[in-house]
Amino acid sequence: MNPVYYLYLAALLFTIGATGVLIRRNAIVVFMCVELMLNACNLAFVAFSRLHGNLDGQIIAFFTMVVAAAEVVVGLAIIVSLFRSRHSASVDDASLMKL
Amino acid sequence: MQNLIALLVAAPLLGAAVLLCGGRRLDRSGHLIGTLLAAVSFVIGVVLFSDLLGRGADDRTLNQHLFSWVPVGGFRADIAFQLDQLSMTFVLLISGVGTLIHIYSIGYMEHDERRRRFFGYLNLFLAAMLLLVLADNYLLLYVGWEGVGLASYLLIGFWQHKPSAATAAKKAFLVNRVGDLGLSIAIMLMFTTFGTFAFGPVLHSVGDAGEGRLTAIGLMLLLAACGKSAQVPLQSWLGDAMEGPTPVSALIHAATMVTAGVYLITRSGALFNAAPTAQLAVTVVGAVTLLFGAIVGCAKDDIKKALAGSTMSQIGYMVLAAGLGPIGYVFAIMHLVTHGFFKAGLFLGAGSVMHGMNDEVDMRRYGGLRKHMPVTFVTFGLGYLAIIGFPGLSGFFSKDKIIEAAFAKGGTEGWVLGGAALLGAAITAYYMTRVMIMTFFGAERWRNAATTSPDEPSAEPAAEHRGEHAEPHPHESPRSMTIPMIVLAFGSVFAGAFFGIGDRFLRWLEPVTGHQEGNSPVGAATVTIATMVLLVVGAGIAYLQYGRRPVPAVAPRGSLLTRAARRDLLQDDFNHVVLVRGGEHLTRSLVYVDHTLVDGVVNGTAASFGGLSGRLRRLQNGYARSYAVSMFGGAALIVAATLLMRAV
Amino acid sequence: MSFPLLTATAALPAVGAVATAAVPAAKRTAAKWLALLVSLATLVLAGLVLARFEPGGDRYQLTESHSWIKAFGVRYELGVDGIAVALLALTALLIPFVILAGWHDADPLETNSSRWRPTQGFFALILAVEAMVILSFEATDVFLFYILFEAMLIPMYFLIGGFGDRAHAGSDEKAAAQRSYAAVKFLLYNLVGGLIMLAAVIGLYVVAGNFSLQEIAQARADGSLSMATGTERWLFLGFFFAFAVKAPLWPLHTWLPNAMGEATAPVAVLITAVVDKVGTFAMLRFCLQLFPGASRWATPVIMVLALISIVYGALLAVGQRDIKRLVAYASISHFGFIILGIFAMTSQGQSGATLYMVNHGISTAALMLVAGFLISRRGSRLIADYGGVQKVAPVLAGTFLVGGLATLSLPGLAPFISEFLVLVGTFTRYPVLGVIATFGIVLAALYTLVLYQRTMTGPVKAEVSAMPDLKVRELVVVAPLIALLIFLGVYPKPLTNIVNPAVQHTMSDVQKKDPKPAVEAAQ
Amino acid sequence: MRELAAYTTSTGEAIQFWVLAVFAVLGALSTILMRKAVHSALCLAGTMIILAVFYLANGAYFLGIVQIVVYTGAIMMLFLFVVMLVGVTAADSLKETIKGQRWLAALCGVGFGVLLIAGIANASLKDFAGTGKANAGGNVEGLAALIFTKYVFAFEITGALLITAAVGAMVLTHRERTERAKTQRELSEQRVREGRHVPPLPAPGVYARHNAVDIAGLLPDGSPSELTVNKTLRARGQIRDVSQEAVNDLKALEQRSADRLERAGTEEASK
Repeated sequence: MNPVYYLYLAALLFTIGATGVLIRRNAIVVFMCVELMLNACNLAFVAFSRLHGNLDGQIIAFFTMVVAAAEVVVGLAIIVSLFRSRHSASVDDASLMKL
Repeated sequence: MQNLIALLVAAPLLGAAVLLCGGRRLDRSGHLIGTLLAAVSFVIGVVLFSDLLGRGADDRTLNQHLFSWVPVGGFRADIAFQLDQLSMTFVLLISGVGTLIHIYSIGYMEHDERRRRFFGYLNLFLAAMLLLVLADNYLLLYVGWEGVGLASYLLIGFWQHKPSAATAAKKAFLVNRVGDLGLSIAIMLMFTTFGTFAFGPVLHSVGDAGEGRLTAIGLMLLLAACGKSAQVPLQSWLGDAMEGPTPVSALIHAATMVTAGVYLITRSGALFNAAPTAQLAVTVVGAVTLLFGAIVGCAKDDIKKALAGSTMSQIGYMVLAAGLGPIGYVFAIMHLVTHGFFKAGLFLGAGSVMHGMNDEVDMRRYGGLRKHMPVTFVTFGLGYLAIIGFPGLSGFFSKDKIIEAAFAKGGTEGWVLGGAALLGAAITAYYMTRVMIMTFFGAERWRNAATTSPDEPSAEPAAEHRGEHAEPHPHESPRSMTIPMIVLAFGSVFAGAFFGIGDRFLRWLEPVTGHQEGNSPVGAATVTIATMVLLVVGAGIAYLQYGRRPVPAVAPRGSLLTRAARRDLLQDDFNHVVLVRGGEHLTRSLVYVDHTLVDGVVNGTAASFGGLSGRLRRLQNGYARSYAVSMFGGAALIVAATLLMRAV
Repeated sequence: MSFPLLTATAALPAVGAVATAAVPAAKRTAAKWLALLVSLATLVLAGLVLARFEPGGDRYQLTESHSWIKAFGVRYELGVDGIAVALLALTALLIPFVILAGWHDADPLETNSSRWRPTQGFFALILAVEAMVILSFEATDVFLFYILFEAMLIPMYFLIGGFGDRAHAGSDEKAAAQRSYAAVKFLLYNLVGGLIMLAAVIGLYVVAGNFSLQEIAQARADGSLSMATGTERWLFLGFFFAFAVKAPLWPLHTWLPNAMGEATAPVAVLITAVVDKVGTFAMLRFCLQLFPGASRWATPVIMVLALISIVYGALLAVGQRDIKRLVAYASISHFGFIILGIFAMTSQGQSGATLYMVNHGISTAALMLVAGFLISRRGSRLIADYGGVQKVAPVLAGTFLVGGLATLSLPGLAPFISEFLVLVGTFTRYPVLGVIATFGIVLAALYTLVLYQRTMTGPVKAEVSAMPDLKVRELVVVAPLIALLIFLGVYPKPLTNIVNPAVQHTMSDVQKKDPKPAVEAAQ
Repeated sequence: MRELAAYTTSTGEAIQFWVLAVFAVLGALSTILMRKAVHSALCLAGTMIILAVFYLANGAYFLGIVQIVVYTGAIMMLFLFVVMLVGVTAADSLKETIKGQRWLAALCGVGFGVLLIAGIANASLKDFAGTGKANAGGNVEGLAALIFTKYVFAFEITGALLITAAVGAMVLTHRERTERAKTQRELSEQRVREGRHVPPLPAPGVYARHNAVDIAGLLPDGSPSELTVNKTLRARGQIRDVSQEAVNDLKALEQRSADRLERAGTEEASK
């Protein structure tokens, strides 16, 4: 079998994640979906690194994880403070560009 | 010597500047300054005149080039003066009569707190008028032309608190503007035809231009002349212009400004000679006006308006003569000068009468004044004799010549024009006699000044002043007023003879205007006799009407013609209905259109855009997720695009 | 590299504007004086420019050129030809009078407002406008010009919307509403024009590859840059539209009466005498130079529109009840004359148009400022509310009359020359149009004299019976303007000397020659 | 293992892929479809672990481990933590509030996916150079070499990013106490002043059969009273009310006892 299938899988996961971002209202779930998309990308990178036979792809994936970690930290912090201020984690409630 | 020319204009201009900008501190001395500077320019005029006399008949043209005024491409207008016999004649007339009238005004305007301003305006007028006759190109002439228009506007409206005066002033300026339209178009035509509009080049290269263009230019010049000289159909302003102080009427609306049209036509003689059609138009206008004015003059009870009518008709004579071409120019100018004398004299007389009668202008409230103001009576009488052309007085010489020339035109035109001129002479005799009798003879109708004034549009100024004093006390005017009248009387008596006998004037002007003897179908003697007869008839009728029977204090209803004539032969009504009303409606509707249509279209588009944006705004619902959708869609599109690119 | 005089001339008022705005709220008078001094200093610099400029010399002089945005070949390029110099001088000349005339217009109504500082803002904005206008006259880089052309809308917007007449017909809220309407209208009209122009500017860049007016014009002249006829016409229309809105040309004129009516008199002068001139100036400099072919192509239509503006504006002026709107419509008529002269494509027409810009600036300033003084006294813009002022305040009436006479272009006053040149220039090529345009002078006389008669003459109205005559400050504003009007009317040579060569250049750009007189043509 | 990730792919890997891929996709789908955040989180964690396995299979051993440790271990736990904070079982309705959002989303998703897959499909990726050579010196060493040479700056910057993120999180969540905490006395006074329920709240679960805290106590008329349940539970909508049959057999009980008493009474009477 050809590692290109990993790419198909990545594409699939990415799309699912994106769709999730669009349809879910709960900010936390939205975040998870973002994570899912990131992971899909990582998978693609890894697969590519295998295809090209060098490690740069993995490096990028690694950095992606780090950045994802940072992003999650900040994002969740935001969600928490949001929840504190309005007792809901729905992204639709934040439709007024202000808290 | 020619460097003096500029001073002619400069002196009164300086006066105007000083008096108008000087402020109240000059109220004391203002009138003296004004008069002095007017006199100065007269003296300079005399000096130059003597210089010209000293020269040969052919090099009597002085030029002074001050500086290039508007040089743009082929368009060259200079501030340059040209003094030849024609201009000289006018200079002397203008500055001479002007000075006299300055002197007269000292007395006449004594009690007006704005006298300084009045003299400033008078000086301004002198400067403009001198510029008009001294300019050596049409554009500079145009400056003078409008300048006198402005001066007359200011002077007619001098008593601005009177709405009638303000309106009259505006009317005068506007009608003049219509004339100026003609002048400026004429200048443009000259520029396109000759590439210049300086007198010399234009008049010399007339031969090269097509007659069509020349006719057009001529007609435009005629239009200008009509405006300034109150010829039909632009005469309507002159009557109202009598709202101004009487000296103004004497100086501007009798002696000088209104003759500018004649000057223009004579000055462009060469051009008219080459355009017979235009000439014919000129003669027709002249003939019509001289009758028109005369008829109006017969009907007016306001002494000044009666005189205004006569002015109109006298200028009609001049224009007629000028239209006759080389056979007429000289006599046109000659009549112009003599008319300048006696008409100014008559107006000053009228002013003096009004002065004595608390500014009463209605002749029906005069009568028997000869005992109370003898000097006025005598001078006015001499002027009267002069204007009706009493043998030996100046009017006789000049007018007679014109009538002859009119016949000399030859053909039916000649007969028609000549006949008109003769008829005009008769009517002149009639209305002048009427004025004379109503004013100085008969019962003293002012004794019981209680009855109301005839309801006649031209009587408001009188109405304003009536009732101030129950009964006027006629008295002779101060010396400052009588002296000018006496001088002018002299002029009106002897000028004609001095010019006419031995053709002095003819020889003087001929180099400029050119002259040719017309071959009159009827001998000069015949014409003279005919004139005399008609004169006697006209005067006689007037005597029978007003001398024998007492003059009713209230104007009788009169015949249809009379009533029409009282209303300036319905000219004003016509203007009002057609121009004023029409114009008002036009502007009103335009204002409406501008608000609704022009503005509406734009606002409409704006509104539709607003609606559109209102729809689009719905997309911006603030939900992060719907933004995300569009982002995602965009991303998809981009991917699609890249794939397509790579596929292609 | 000599001293960058042009930059200095534009930079000085800009700096002055910032400084004025920075003056603390309490020191209102200081701000006024600062603004006045700055404007006078600018006038001095403008005088230097005038002195350094040799009429016979190169087409563009005192040029400066620095690279600005390399990526698009946008350069900071300055240079003045005769036309620009004349208008630059006019602007620098008028601003001090505007400032002096508006001396009290922006005093806060309630004195204890410590944080609200309208006065500083007012004068700072005026100076800002001056800076941008001057620079736009100097800019020879299309992009730079475009930016200024748009940027000057901002301060103008605030000047119109923010500072209305103290004295107002109707209640204050109503006045404020009308004012903001006028301001928005002004902004929208000009923005739309500007956007269309932007498209054209970009198009020009696509075609020509750079923004330098001189290079492009050069290339157009020697044929190294040839545009497709269609392209050229579209670009021309894009530019012309913007300028026609600013100028304003019928039927794009409707913003002007509102703006001039609602703004204070000095601001109105700023609009019509200074800012609008940029439009007509730009027609001469950009439309004709960059798109000669298209200009010739569009001439008939534009001439007709200009003619309509003349007659239409005059007629509407006759119909106005509001003094300022009357002057505004008169200005529309005058702008018609200017555009007529520009597109007559004769040296008389274009010189006349240029002189007209200058003279109209001065005469309208005189008339409008005096009208402003009048309005500030009585507190109403309606003609019907006046009458007999002449008896109460003769000097005011006199100056008003002179201003009016200048507006109806009385011979002997400056506007006459320019108007007559325009008429002659038009007549030599289009006799019929010339004649029709000439009727404008009668209408001009009509609306001016009607205005004068209704306001100044007749019996004295009760409300105006106590009206004071012109104060010293106001005299200082009006007298020089009138003197200038008379001087330029008698001796316009200094101006024509500067303008003529530039006009000759433009004429050669559009490859037009003055038509020969009939006599010579016959031979 | 190293060979496994080398130049070829073994059937074993193929099987592994096909089996796990299915689960991965299912996990992803259930992530976005579960009503409760907790379930989503768990499903996501599952997917991630599967991905970790795939990493390993692709010879990215380091990443595989990191994936498990960092993602599944740290990040997902963080998620769960927050979920708890916000409310474990608080299920958000999947009902769409924005008009057309779901359709658009589906459309975009499908379209995008199709596009991606199509793109990958028409890319020529037949032959591939495995990670064998790259991993020759050991995967971790290889990565380390790259990170500390080629990508060193990126690495440093990432460190800075992490620090910033940490600080940012603190700033966002930490609340400075502006006024001192109210004492019990003040609180009670405040309650009295506001006229809110002055005595302590009633206790829940008042019946012998269930004395759980999440059971609302009954008012005399038998209707449950929200007040009796703890606030947090209320917020999470976790109140188990006294089910009707409970009330019914309560009645039945009383009935029976009443009968018995009665019967006793009659027996007494028969004697």
